[in-house]
Amino acid sequence: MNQILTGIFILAGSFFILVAAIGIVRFPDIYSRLHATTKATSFGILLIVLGVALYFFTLEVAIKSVLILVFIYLTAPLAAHSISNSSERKIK
Amino acid sequence: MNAIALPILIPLIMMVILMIVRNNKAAQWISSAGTIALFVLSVYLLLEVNQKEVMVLYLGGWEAPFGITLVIDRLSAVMLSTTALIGFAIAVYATKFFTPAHRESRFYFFFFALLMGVNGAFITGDVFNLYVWFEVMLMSSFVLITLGSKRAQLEGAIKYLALNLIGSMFFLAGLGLLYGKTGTLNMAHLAQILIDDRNAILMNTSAVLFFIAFGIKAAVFPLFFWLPASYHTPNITVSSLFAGLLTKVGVYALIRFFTLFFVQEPAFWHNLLLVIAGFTMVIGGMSASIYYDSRRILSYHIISQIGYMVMGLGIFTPLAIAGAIFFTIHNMLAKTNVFLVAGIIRKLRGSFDLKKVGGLFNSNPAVAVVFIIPGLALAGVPPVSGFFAKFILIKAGFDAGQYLISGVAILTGMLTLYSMIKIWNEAFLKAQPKEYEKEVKTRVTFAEIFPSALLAMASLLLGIFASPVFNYIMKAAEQLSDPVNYITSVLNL
Amino acid sequence: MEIILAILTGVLYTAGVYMLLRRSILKFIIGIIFLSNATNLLVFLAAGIVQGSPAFVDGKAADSSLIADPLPQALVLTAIVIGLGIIVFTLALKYKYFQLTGTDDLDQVKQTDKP
Amino acid sequence: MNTFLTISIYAGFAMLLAAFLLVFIRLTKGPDVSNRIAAMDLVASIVMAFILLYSLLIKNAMYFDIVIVISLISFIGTIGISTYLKQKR
Amino acid sequence: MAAILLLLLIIAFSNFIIPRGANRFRGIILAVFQLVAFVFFYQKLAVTNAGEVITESYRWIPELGLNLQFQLDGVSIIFALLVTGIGVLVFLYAQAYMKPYGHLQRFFFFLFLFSFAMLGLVLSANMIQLFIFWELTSFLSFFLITYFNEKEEARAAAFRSLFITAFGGLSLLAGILLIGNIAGSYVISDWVASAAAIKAHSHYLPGLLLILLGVFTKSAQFPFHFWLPGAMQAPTPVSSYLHSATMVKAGVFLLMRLSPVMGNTPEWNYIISLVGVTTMLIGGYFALTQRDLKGVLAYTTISALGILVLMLGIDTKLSVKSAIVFLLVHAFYKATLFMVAGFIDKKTGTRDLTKLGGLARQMPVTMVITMLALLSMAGLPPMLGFIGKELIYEAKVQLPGIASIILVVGVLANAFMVAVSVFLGYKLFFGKQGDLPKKPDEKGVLYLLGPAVLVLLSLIYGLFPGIINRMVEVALQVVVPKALDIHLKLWHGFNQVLLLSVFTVLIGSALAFFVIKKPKLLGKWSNLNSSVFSFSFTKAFSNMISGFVGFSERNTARIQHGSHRYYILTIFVVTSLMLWYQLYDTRGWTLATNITLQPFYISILVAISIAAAVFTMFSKSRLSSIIAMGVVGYGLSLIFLYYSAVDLAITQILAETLILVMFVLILQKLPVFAKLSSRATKIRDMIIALSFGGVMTTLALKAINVEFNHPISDFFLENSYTKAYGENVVNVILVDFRALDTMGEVTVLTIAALGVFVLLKTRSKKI
Amino acid sequence: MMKILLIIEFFGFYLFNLVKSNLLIAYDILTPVMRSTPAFISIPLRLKTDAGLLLLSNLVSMTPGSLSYEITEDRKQLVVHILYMSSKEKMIEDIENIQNRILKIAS
Amino acid sequence: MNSVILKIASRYVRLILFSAAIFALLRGHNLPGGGFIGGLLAGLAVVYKGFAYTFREARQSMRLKPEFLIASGLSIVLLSMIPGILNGKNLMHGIWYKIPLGEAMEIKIGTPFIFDIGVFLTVIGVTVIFLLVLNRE
Repeated sequence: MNQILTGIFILAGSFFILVAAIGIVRFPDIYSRLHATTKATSFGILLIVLGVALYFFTLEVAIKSVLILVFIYLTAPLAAHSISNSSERKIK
Repeated sequence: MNAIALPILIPLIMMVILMIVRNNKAAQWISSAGTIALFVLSVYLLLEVNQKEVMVLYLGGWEAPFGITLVIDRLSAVMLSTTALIGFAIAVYATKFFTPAHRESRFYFFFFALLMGVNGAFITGDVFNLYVWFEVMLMSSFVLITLGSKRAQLEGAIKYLALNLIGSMFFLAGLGLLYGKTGTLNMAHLAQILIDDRNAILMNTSAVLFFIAFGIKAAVFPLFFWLPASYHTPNITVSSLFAGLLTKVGVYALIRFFTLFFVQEPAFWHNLLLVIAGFTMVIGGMSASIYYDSRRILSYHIISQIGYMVMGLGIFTPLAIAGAIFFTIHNMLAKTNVFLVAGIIRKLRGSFDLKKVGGLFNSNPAVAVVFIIPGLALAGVPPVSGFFAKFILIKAGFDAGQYLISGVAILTGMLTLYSMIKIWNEAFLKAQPKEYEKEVKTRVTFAEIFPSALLAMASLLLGIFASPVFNYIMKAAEQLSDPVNYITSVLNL
Repeated sequence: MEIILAILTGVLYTAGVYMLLRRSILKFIIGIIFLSNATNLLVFLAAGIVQGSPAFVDGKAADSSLIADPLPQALVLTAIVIGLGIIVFTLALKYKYFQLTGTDDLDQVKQTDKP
Repeated sequence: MNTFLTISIYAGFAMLLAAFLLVFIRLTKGPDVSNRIAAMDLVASIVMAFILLYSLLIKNAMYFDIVIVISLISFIGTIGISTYLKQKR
Repeated sequence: MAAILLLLLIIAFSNFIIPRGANRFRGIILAVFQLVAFVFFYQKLAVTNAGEVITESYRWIPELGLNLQFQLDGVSIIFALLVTGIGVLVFLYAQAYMKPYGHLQRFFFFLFLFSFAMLGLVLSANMIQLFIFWELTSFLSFFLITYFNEKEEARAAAFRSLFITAFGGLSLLAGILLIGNIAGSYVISDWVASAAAIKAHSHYLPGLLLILLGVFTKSAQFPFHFWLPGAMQAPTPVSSYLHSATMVKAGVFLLMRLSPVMGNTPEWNYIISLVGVTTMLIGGYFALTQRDLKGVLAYTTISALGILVLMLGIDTKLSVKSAIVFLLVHAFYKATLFMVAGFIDKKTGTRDLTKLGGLARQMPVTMVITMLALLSMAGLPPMLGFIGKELIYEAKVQLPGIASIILVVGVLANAFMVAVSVFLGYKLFFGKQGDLPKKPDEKGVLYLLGPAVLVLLSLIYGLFPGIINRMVEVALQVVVPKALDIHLKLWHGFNQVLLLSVFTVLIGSALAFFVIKKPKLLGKWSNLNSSVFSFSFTKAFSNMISGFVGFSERNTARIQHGSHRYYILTIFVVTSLMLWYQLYDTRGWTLATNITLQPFYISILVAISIAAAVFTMFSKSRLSSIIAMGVVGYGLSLIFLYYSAVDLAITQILAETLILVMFVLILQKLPVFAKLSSRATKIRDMIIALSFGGVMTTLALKAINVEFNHPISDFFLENSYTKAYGENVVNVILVDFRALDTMGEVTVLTIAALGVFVLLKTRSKKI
Repeated sequence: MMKILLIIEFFGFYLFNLVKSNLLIAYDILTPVMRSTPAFISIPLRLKTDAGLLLLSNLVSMTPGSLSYEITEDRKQLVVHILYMSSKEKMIEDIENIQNRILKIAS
Repeated sequence: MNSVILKIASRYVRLILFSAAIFALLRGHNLPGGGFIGGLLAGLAVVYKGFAYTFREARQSMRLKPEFLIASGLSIVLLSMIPGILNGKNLMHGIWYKIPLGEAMEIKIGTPFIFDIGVFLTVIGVTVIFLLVLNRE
């Protein structure tokens, strides 16, 4: 059961990352692209981490998973912010 | 036995101290004391190894092929002592010629770093550890060459750095292949494995990579470009230090590797070495003849004389190897010394350009004496050290039937002589040119001339008491050409 | 599988050498980095590679033939760190050079070889 | 490890690779540096996902550490380059 | 013997201890020590005359066959006596002569050391030791010639002499080594013992040629003679010593020494005779055309050396004997003449023969001495010179084969000598006096003491040749074992030889008459000569040197061209070539594994890394290429990760990021890429890069192909936990098994950090 | 006690927004038509603490259609980039909502 | 960069980076990590501060001078060799002290670990110097 859940999580996570990748290609300008990358990738990673943690299901892995998620959710918006802030501001 | 590691640890301790000490004077005294300690230590090791043949230290207590092993055999010991002596001379010399030596440029820090690298390279018995020491040496020499940040220095440093870095890469690649083939890094263990292994398809490629790497460090013929491009740019203290130590480490590594374990295809390697030696000698000597800048002349001479050392290795009889070692020691002392004297000339006459200086023989005979001894030694004039070095090599060449290379070696002596006479004539005999008379100073302090005098004395003693030295070196060479003793001592068989 | 890694090594070497031969200082440094990466990879490859079993032991007797060889890893690690130091120094050097001379063209670096 | 999981791992790999290729298009196309950095950021995420999947594949939880490190590091790289870009303007 | 040498050495160095204030006695003190040495050897004369050989031996470097071995036999004692005897006189003379000049300590030191070196040379029984002294004389002569160091000509002349003689010295060394290898020893007596073997060996001719090169350069034989006239730039005492007893005689000495070893073969005879004859003729001819008094003497020395070499080359007992006698003759008169020349120079202020003249009144004693010496030089009775010349003629006459040619040339050369003597004698003392810078007088006993003694000796020996008979006999026995008995006599009676002598004198006088009567013609002749012959040697030499320097310059410009990229290129080309050669050499291996793309994700990863690397190569934007470089780095770290190197992967990522950040930091301060290289260059670079990449790929494949064995890593894996208490083996290796590496690595980082700090922190002026 | 509840509620809210925003993005990306009408808006800030500001800006980035662009120097305004301009008022409302929640927790 | 958002995040990011670094150092002997990795991570914390504020501020706010860090790191490396020598073993011989914690647990502290700490400190100092100096102007 666990494994199936893991599989689903993984598939979903990968899917969101793929979506982000498609987004970065398809969106017309840098800000929109950042919308795609920030949200979708973080979420994708979140899902995958959950899946993997579910698979191993030990305390250590759980702690590490939480750490990873905290890091990512702390840093991803910051990165997006700094990229957007650095690029040429085209629309007001 | 832990004393074996001290040639590495003392410089490290000095480095730590010098990072904290900011006072220039204090740094000078501390550094001189440190080099003296190194010298005493290395002499102790030299005497010790004379008794024990091979001294081994298993670092961390991990037995031979497993941990890092520090090995001192006769060759290492003699190289260590020479290095320490030169180190002492330079440390004293820098107090007068490298100003401000410590506070701004931290010369002494990098100086000890260089010594650490050089010493480490001499005493390590592990291939990768050798790489690390090479890098320590390289890194500190990069910094030393740029101290002062003049444009020429930076240009020289760029070339120096580029070519040497490439050399390091080759070293690492060769090391990787070596490890992949044998699964070990300990030199003795490698030798033990490779002696039985006659048709290794990887060995020679690995040897090629090592050869190129060491060739670049040692500045042999098609790989020497970095040396003339950079050696004349930094402060003369640094130039002297480099002249004495750097290329010789390359030669040392060549000797070590090609006697200990790259012995599979002697015909190919020895002929290659001989050809390269010939070209190195002649081209170095030739190029030196066209310059009027003393440092450039001497830089090209370094190349030329590397040729002799490689020649000794290429002939590959015990006598020839002994000759190469003798030559290396002699050259370390004499070469450093002439560079030091070039610095003194600069101080007294304001230029390295021989056309702008003169009259030193009459005004400063002491300087003349400390130049003439190493100068004659380099030219191979008896009874100073250089003669014996060349004599041994040429004799070995004749004994081995290598007439061509011996002839080249003899004729190259003329080129060296030409340059030495040029320096002597221009800087010492000729009257100071009128238009540069303003620069003239005549006072030389004791501290300025002391290092040169020390090294000159060493050259002279090396010549006069050539017998014990030669005996020692001959034993070293025998140890090298028959490494069984080395292998058994290191591996504790 | 290893063949493609060997090709990667070759490509990295090619790229490194090609970049080294360019005139721009920056490209030169990139070349050095490629070269050092390539060398690290070569060392890593030459020592034999095992997938999926890192060199960790937990007291129990381990079947060493299945575990990756830790030594080349340590070697390459050391080499990477050393390379880092050297590359940063190179960067600083080239930067200083540029500051002094206002050029980053390596063909201008000829002064010291003029007689 | 049952079949579904295996299949989903490989499917995950495939999707990630597809993502990687797409990002690579953006990386090469640009048009300006900001876009490339964004792409790089995404690459880092893909790599993290990759490693996670791989750790699942070989059943070794150790690889989590690397993910932590990458998450920290890629972020700093991104910030570094964008800082540079901002200064340049 | 060694003791006396050591004494001389110590005395030489103690020159620097003797204070400057003692300059008034310096020469005299030194002369006393020379006298001590002379007396020492004189006492030994009795021993050697008995045919005994005194040897002494001290170990120096026995392993190389290099010991201090001394041998005093018939030949060496003659030389030793000459060196020390003339040394005494030269030092006395120098005391007077050098008074007005400075740096006397230095001068006397060199001069004394010079005599020490020459003495050591003639006493050497070991050839290597002989070589050492040989080189020592070359170098000391350099220092002596450059005594007037601010004179350009002196330096040039000294350079010539040193260069030529050192070249000869090196070739001598090669010869000695070659022959020594045949004989298995460097001791001269061993050589004599194995003379037959040496002569039969295939290395005989090269060895002989090499040694002869040394001899000819040292003894100023044609075509190396031109350094000798230059050497007269030295102060006169030096010239006097150098021409008469030391330096140039070293070559003659060596010929005598080697005659029993290598002599008596056609090669020996023909080569040496030919060179000797040529030199003799050329020396005589040029002597007549000089205007400088010392120049005249220098060329007569060349001529005399030619005679000596010729005699030794002929290598019959008679000729050798004549050589020995002539050696003495020449030493006596040449030292005398040089000292006198110096005296005249001092007193009149010039050495120009066109100005000198009519000194008979002002310098009567000088005249007598000079006349006697000139008689000896011309080979006229009652001087020793006559005996010498008679012997030479006799030797030539008795020679079969090419005797006639040699005889004719010999007579001509001697006629030149006669002419020179007559000319000098007449011109100096009776000719017309020109404007002399100084008014001559004859004060200074020390000046004339030496010449007087020598001339007297020459006269006494000429009159009573029996005194030296035994000495010569013994020497002859050394050079040519089983000597012929020819007693020295002043009067041989009327014979063919005497006729020749008379003939010579006649021609010579005629020549001299011609020269004296037509001084203008002499001038023209001299000019002609200087344009055709005289300077051409010196000039050729300097042309050769400058030609060589030019050649080197062009070559250096080609090799050390300064272009940074081409240096790198060269290195890679060389490496590629060697590696390809090695691969070719070991072709024959086959790749065991096939190409597989499993698992696909890693393959694609690698492919992407490759793509990124290629992209970096051609990218025109700086930042993109750096980012692509980062991609490669990360790709690499994933590969490490995949192949179970976790720590490595983390480090790689960290390092890569750090580098990336640094790049970016620096980037804003560096200019954009310019499109600098031409297309052709790019293609060439690409080819080189590809060839290198290709060879490295093959290497990597080969490396993969080798089966692995990891004796060491197994140990690490086994002991990491049990003995080093660590589960992470890589870390345990780093901090425990191979902690020294880590220490070194940390040191590198430290140095780099401080280096960057110092480099960027210190401000430097913009150049 | 209240606080914990609030935090849990906040967490749920956050998760909900997360999922929602991702689905929205995915939908937009995967459907062939791009409907984005990007714009910048600025929102007055009432939060003062670093932690609060950080939380807010991160959350804004994670909520659908908005991305925090910058906080002005005086920390009075948060500039947000919006993907779908049509719903500007709703957007401001959403963000104010978040801000209120954070303020509640902080108080 | 001078972005308020980055500044407000600075403290937390650095805290995380530092703790990750210490974590990596402490576990290094048994799990991935070690002095280098830890040191580089900690160095990156300073980098972050430099980016968020300016590098000058970052340097001024450092309590320990980077050079002092390096010097102390090297000293610790050297000091870690002393216990081995005092025990009469070869240089760099690992000496371990076991500190029991309760029944089954124990903490082992050995000279290699101290060595690693030295490496850690040095690497931090080096990274910081690199960044600060390259950014000075």
